[in-house]
Amino acid sequence: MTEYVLEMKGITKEFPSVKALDNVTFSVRKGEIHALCGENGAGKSTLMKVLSGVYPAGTYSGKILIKGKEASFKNIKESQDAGVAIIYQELALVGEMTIAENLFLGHDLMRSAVINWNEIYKNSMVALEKVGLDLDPQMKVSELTVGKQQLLEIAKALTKETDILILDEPTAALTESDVAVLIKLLNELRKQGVTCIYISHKLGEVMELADSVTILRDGQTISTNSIEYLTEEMIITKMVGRELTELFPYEVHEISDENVLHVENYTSYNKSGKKVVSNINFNVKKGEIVGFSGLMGAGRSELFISLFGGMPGKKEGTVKLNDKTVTIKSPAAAIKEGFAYVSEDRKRYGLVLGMDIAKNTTLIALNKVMKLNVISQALEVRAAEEITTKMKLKAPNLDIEVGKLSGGNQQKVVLSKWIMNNPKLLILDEPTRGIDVGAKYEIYKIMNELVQQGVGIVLISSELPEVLGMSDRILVMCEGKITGEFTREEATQEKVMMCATGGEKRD
Amino acid sequence: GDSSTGKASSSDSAGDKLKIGLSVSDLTLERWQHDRDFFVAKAEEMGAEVVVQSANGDEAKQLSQIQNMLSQDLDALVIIAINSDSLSTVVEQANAEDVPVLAYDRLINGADISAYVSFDNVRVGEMQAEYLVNLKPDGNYFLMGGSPTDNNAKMFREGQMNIIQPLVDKGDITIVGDQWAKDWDANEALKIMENALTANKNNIDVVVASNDNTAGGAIQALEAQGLAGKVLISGQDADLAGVQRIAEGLQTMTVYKPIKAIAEKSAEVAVQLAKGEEVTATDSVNNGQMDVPFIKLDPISVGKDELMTTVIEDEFHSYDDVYKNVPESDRP
Amino acid sequence: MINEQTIKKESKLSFKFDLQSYTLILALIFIAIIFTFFTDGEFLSSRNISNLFTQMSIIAVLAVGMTLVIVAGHIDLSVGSIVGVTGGIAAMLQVWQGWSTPVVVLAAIIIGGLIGLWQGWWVAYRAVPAFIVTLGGMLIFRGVLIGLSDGQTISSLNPSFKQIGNSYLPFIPGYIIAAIAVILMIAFTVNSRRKRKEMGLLLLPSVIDYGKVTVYSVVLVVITYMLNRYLGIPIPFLIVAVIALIFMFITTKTAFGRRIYAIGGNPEAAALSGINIKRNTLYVFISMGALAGVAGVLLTARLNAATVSAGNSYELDAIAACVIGGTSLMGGKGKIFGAIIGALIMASIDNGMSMMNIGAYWQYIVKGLILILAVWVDIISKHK
Amino acid sequence: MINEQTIKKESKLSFKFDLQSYTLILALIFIAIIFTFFTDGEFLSSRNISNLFTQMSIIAVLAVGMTLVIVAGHIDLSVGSIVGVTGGIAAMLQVWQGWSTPVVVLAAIIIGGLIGLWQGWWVAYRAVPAFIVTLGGMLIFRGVLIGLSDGQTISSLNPSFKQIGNSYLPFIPGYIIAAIAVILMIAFTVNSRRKRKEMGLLLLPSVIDYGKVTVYSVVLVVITYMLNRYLGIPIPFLIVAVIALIFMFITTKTAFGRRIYAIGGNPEAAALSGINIKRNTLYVFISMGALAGVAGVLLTARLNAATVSAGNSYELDAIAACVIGGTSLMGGKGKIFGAIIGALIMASIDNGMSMMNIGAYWQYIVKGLILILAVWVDIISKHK
Ligand SMILES: Nc1ncnc2c1ncn2[C@@H]1O[C@H](COP(=O)(O)OP(=O)(O)OP(=O)(O)O)[C@@H](O)[C@H]1O
Ligand SMILES: Nc1ncnc2c1ncn2[C@@H]1O[C@H](COP(=O)(O)OP(=O)(O)OP(=O)(O)O)[C@@H](O)[C@H]1O
Ligand SMILES: O[C@@H]1[C@@H](O)[C@H](O)OC[C@H]1O
Ligand SMILES: [Mg+2]
Ligand SMILES: [Mg+2]
Repeated sequence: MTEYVLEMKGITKEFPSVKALDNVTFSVRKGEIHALCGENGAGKSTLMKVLSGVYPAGTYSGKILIKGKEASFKNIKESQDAGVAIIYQELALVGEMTIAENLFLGHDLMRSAVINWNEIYKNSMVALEKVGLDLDPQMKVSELTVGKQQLLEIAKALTKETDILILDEPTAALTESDVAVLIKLLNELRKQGVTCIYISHKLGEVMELADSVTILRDGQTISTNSIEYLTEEMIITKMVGRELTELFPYEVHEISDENVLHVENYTSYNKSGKKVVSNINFNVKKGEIVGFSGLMGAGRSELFISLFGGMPGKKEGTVKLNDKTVTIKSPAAAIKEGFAYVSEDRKRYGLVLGMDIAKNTTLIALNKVMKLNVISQALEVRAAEEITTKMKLKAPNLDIEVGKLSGGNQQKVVLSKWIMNNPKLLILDEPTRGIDVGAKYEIYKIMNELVQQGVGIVLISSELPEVLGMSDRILVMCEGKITGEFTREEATQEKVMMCATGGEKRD
Repeated sequence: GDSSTGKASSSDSAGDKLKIGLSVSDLTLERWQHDRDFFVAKAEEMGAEVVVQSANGDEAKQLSQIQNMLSQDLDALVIIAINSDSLSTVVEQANAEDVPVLAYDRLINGADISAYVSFDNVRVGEMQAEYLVNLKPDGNYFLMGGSPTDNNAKMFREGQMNIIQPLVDKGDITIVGDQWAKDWDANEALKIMENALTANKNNIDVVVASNDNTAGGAIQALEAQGLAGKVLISGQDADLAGVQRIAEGLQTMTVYKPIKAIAEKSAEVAVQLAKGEEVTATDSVNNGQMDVPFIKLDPISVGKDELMTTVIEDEFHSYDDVYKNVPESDRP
Repeated sequence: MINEQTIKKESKLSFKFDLQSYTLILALIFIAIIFTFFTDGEFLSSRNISNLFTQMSIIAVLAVGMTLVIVAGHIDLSVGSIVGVTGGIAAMLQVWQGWSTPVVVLAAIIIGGLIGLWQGWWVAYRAVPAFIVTLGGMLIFRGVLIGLSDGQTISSLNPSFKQIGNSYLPFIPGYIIAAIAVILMIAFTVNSRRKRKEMGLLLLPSVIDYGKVTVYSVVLVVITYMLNRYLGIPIPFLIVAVIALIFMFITTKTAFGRRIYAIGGNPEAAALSGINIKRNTLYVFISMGALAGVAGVLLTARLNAATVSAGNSYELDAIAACVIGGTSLMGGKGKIFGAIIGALIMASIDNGMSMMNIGAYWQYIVKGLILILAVWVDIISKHK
Repeated sequence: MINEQTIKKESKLSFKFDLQSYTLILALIFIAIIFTFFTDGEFLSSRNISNLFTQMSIIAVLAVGMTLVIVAGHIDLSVGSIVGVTGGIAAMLQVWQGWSTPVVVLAAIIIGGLIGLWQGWWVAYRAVPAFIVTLGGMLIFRGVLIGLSDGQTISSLNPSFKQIGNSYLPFIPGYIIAAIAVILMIAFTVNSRRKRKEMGLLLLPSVIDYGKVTVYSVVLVVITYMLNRYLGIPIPFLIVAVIALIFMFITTKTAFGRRIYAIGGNPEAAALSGINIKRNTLYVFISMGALAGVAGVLLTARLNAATVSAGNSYELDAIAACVIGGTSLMGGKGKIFGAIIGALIMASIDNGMSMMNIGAYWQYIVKGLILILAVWVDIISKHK
């Protein structure tokens, strides 16, 4: 039994409104990759924060043993010194600082009185290469996409002397190719004897990587098993507490002939005049789900932010919404035309974190809860309640700040906000990022429902199974251009990947 | 030192005309604008050119401005000091460049200056107190000081206490309160007075206010209690608003420092100094460094009866302005 | 289910007490008790309460506008100068040009609004930080005031103007207003309960709902009674009350208000939600300017004169009132009611110390300490 | 919305020019040209440049400390009062107690540091917003000054003290210092190029590296020459230069410096990276206090007196200098060099207008406008 490098016993952690962990027991063997699974809000991140000293000893009850010795960290630095490195779910990067500075923030190299920058730059390049990033270490982090920031976080953890490496949803924002890099990296670390705790909602990865799996539900340990004894279905059942037979509840849609969106020869430039997407042609029909696939940086987000009026800069081409030619200059104009854009970065572009749930959900459709231009609290609460119930949002009540919700539930609030406005065209940019299987399933069902009501949906996703599983038609982008189009029936992983990488064959 | 030589010729070309620098402490009190206007008019009449700068009550800024003026090749420098003690360094610089310095209204200590033209601030305080004590030698006095960060405010208080303290010691006068109005601000004075009246259940006979601005605020509070005109209250500066209140009987007195006299006298002396002439003065005052020739002007107490013979006769304010709020029939 | 509960119908809105405001009120009561003790009860006399409410009025009006500015993520350092210049222009128009009081008051408010427009334009459409724009404005408008007035104090204003700052609502109308307010509160509660029931929303036990109304009514009536025991409700306080109500309504019940919170809370998300950040920011500054115009009128009326230094450094008091009232300088959070209580706390400190006749330098020190302590007490009580 | 950058291998280290500082310098040059034109060249005379550098010194010292405070995500409104109280205590100790100059100077700096410790403690360990703590401090320390000095102006100080604010470095040492600086710059560049080469890091073309050194050297020598043409390098300016260099080093080369940027840029991320936010915040306030002590000494020395109103409202000038210099009030962004240029711009505006003898109220207006315009120019040039 002493082969455990980490044992957490009887951990209980309470927040003012919830008991996040309830007598949790969690043991990890040396050198294994141990997956931690559970629904959104199950307490995974909280458990890891207890371990890493974010919640210092004394603010929780229970015992932590590292290599058999009791550890009670008073702060993060102490856990770092004890060899625990953690990549937090919410990216812990300082946007205004450079990549190199972020990589070594709080690191020994930055603890010496005078910093040796050359040393840091050199080590930065090594660390970046490990995670397959080819970037200038003096670049500001705010200039990076979420995916790259995620890789940067991983690189950051790798710069430290680590016995136990915790990754809290490291792949939520990664494309498949980056996930592959990461998996390779973790396998290597395993060989070097580094112990890994791996939190992910992507069960495929878990099956591929993990040696054992612990499942949390509602703040309690459900089980710890070696991977041989588990299947994906079993994990899901344990997580959700019931059986989930199909992952993608695709239904055959009644697609009308009418276009909701028709884009012709669309080219858009950014502020400094550089082309970001060029010569785009496609349409979305009423009642249709169109999937957009592509690698990180293929320009999918930029295309739709630009169509949505959210990007300054010149635009060329024709855009028709409901067969009417429109020039959309601002998100306000887009919203008026029945356009909805659910951003991939919910914290930055989706939510006002300090505002309560109800107010966030009504932010766009405010006129729906107003009487004579006056907001009616009763109407507002009812509308918020209606939509969040439909979304199966889990929250103690509707007037708590959105910032206090778990990631999956935050995503549901963003969705609620846009759906409340009854859009005709709904753009979902990575809508299931960081969301548990149960919640995903619910979001897919909502998509189906909306489509039945005649809404046109664009599903931008870096998860191929999701695109393949939910779309009626799939478009592939690469370097700002559309490089392929497939019907649901034609599409396969291979074909899509081929177009996404620019048409070259890949084996 | 070898001052900047590059532009010497340009200032020389204007050099037939005497150039006098006037550094004003601030322009947020009415009187300094009068001072400036009278001074400039007189000096220009005498053929000099005047450069005026105002320092907004910031001592370091005044110092900088004087430096800047000095680099414009002055023939004489006139300073209304914000603080008597904080200009010695720049005056030394002026001395080094042979620019004579005249202290206007407020003495400059700790450096060689050529002349001092002023009223005596302690005397101003004494006059305020004398006037009030003459009318009401006993009873409850409330002291309304000026800005706690203004050195002059302390000097006024010193003068006031010279007169009042003996009567306090005798037991005739009771000081029921002593408060200072931040920045000489009228609204501060108003609030202080309201609270003082409340705290003393209106049992206040006399308010010793140090200038007209603060008196104005205090009088608003008195008026609200129907006490304006009943409670004696002093002032200073003969601001238009102040003398109007005196005409209406709301304010008891103000100390009129004949601005025109001090300004014109100063202008004359400044021109003399600029020409390199000697200044003669009957008085002298020691500023810690030397005996400074002191051209002393007398402040004047102005009550209701003295309005015609002082501020109006001096054309400091016009008759019509002063009696604007007084019915024709009641005017003198 | 222990942690994230599937929501039960009953807990949809927690209806928790607005703790922030309550701890603040506790701080206020604490301050009041201390001063009452040291002034032998004078601090809580009818007359002093009347004074206090009048003395807080100018800063309170500014703090209302400042709350919006800060919630939107900005700051306004120019309000003191706007107070000075609008009050000054009002006085000039009346004393020098003979304009009538209503016109002059309107002019001051409009000029304030225009100043706000100018500053808002720089902030919203030229992206110059509000700190710089309004620091510039602080200088510019003070300069304009000195220039226009030539440094003179301008008095005396028409009686009708003076009354804005110095008169009282007679007893009868005072009680009538209080009565109407109580009736409205009750009607509103009844109506809202009825509506909620119809919609099938949660109803609080009527004890709580009506208990609240009762407490508010009692406070209102007691204050009215206290003020009436002296001379009645001071007009400046009435103006504050009306403005506060209007802006409470704006911030909680209108789309504009809601948008300000979104803009301050997360500008990027607000922009993508179709909110016109620039235009709303402009409106915020216009309303601040107009309110500073109101404050300018109040100050001139109270002093029956306009001086060049009028309003000096009021910006700090106004901002402090907001921050004491729980407004976060990071934007996105803040309440009008908090700002009013903040202004009341600031005014109480000044008033109490001057009632106690404390020496000038002790006043500085004590006020500084109380400021820090009041906010600290508020913070720890919130963390509990 | 989304930035992008195609990255080529060769630009591994971008060495991009520090655009911010350069556009600011352009704004400064623009202001200088205008004033030079309107003053028949007087503005750029040796003597005026010497004056200008002396006049900017106090605000520059404060702006250096304020940069750290603002970068860390806070604000310090008390610096004016700290300047007053430390300068005042220095004067009291010397004039009343007869202490020697070095001891007195040290005392002032230590007292400043202790004040910073007090304020930093409230901000860091008691989580009271810096705005409130330092607004309180502004009152408290002004009150302490009035109390200690009894409202009196304290003068005159020992010649050795006076010289701190009023003397010049003679010609020869001035040139020697300039020469040493140039040599150090060259040596540093050579050395750093060598090291980078060894480590296999990218090297910029030597033209750029040495070109930069050449430009800096020329500027340095020209300024030294100009100042020497008058009386030499003013000691206050020398103090500013030394302090600026120290703090540039601290902010760019030390762990403490970088942590401040992390704390201000993203406090959560900083905390999750194991940075002790509280302790570092405390240090920031201590350094601000100590620098305010230095500024207090400079002011007292320059005036040869300590007055009760000394330092009044310097906080606004210091903050403005930082903001002009590109420091973001949201925290996380800002440079010492920018703050110095900001202070120089502020001083230039004052100096230029006073050289032009512009009327007092125009000075307010023009200064306000230039402030807004300077920052605006900077903003649009950065967006290009
Ligand atoms: N700081 C906090 N204050 C209050 N409640 C919190 C806080 N942090 C987490 N919680 C609550 O604790 C519970 C567990 O959250 P946690 O973040 O650990 O979930 P998770 O399993 O990581 O979920 P996800 O998969 O969405 O990341 C949730 O109910 C959450 O709302
Ligand atoms: N590796 C890269 N090289 C160059 N530019 C990149 C790279 N990655 C991203 N970008 C830039 O960032 C922009 C952002 O990409 P965008 O978010 O639109 O792509 P996406 O297909 O939605 O990918 P993601 O999965 O990251 O959201 C791209 O248009 C591109 O200009
Ligand atoms: O005349 C007075 C002046 O001497 C003083 O310094 O400030 C107030 C004025 O009233
Ligand atoms: Mg989590
Ligand atoms: Mg994307």
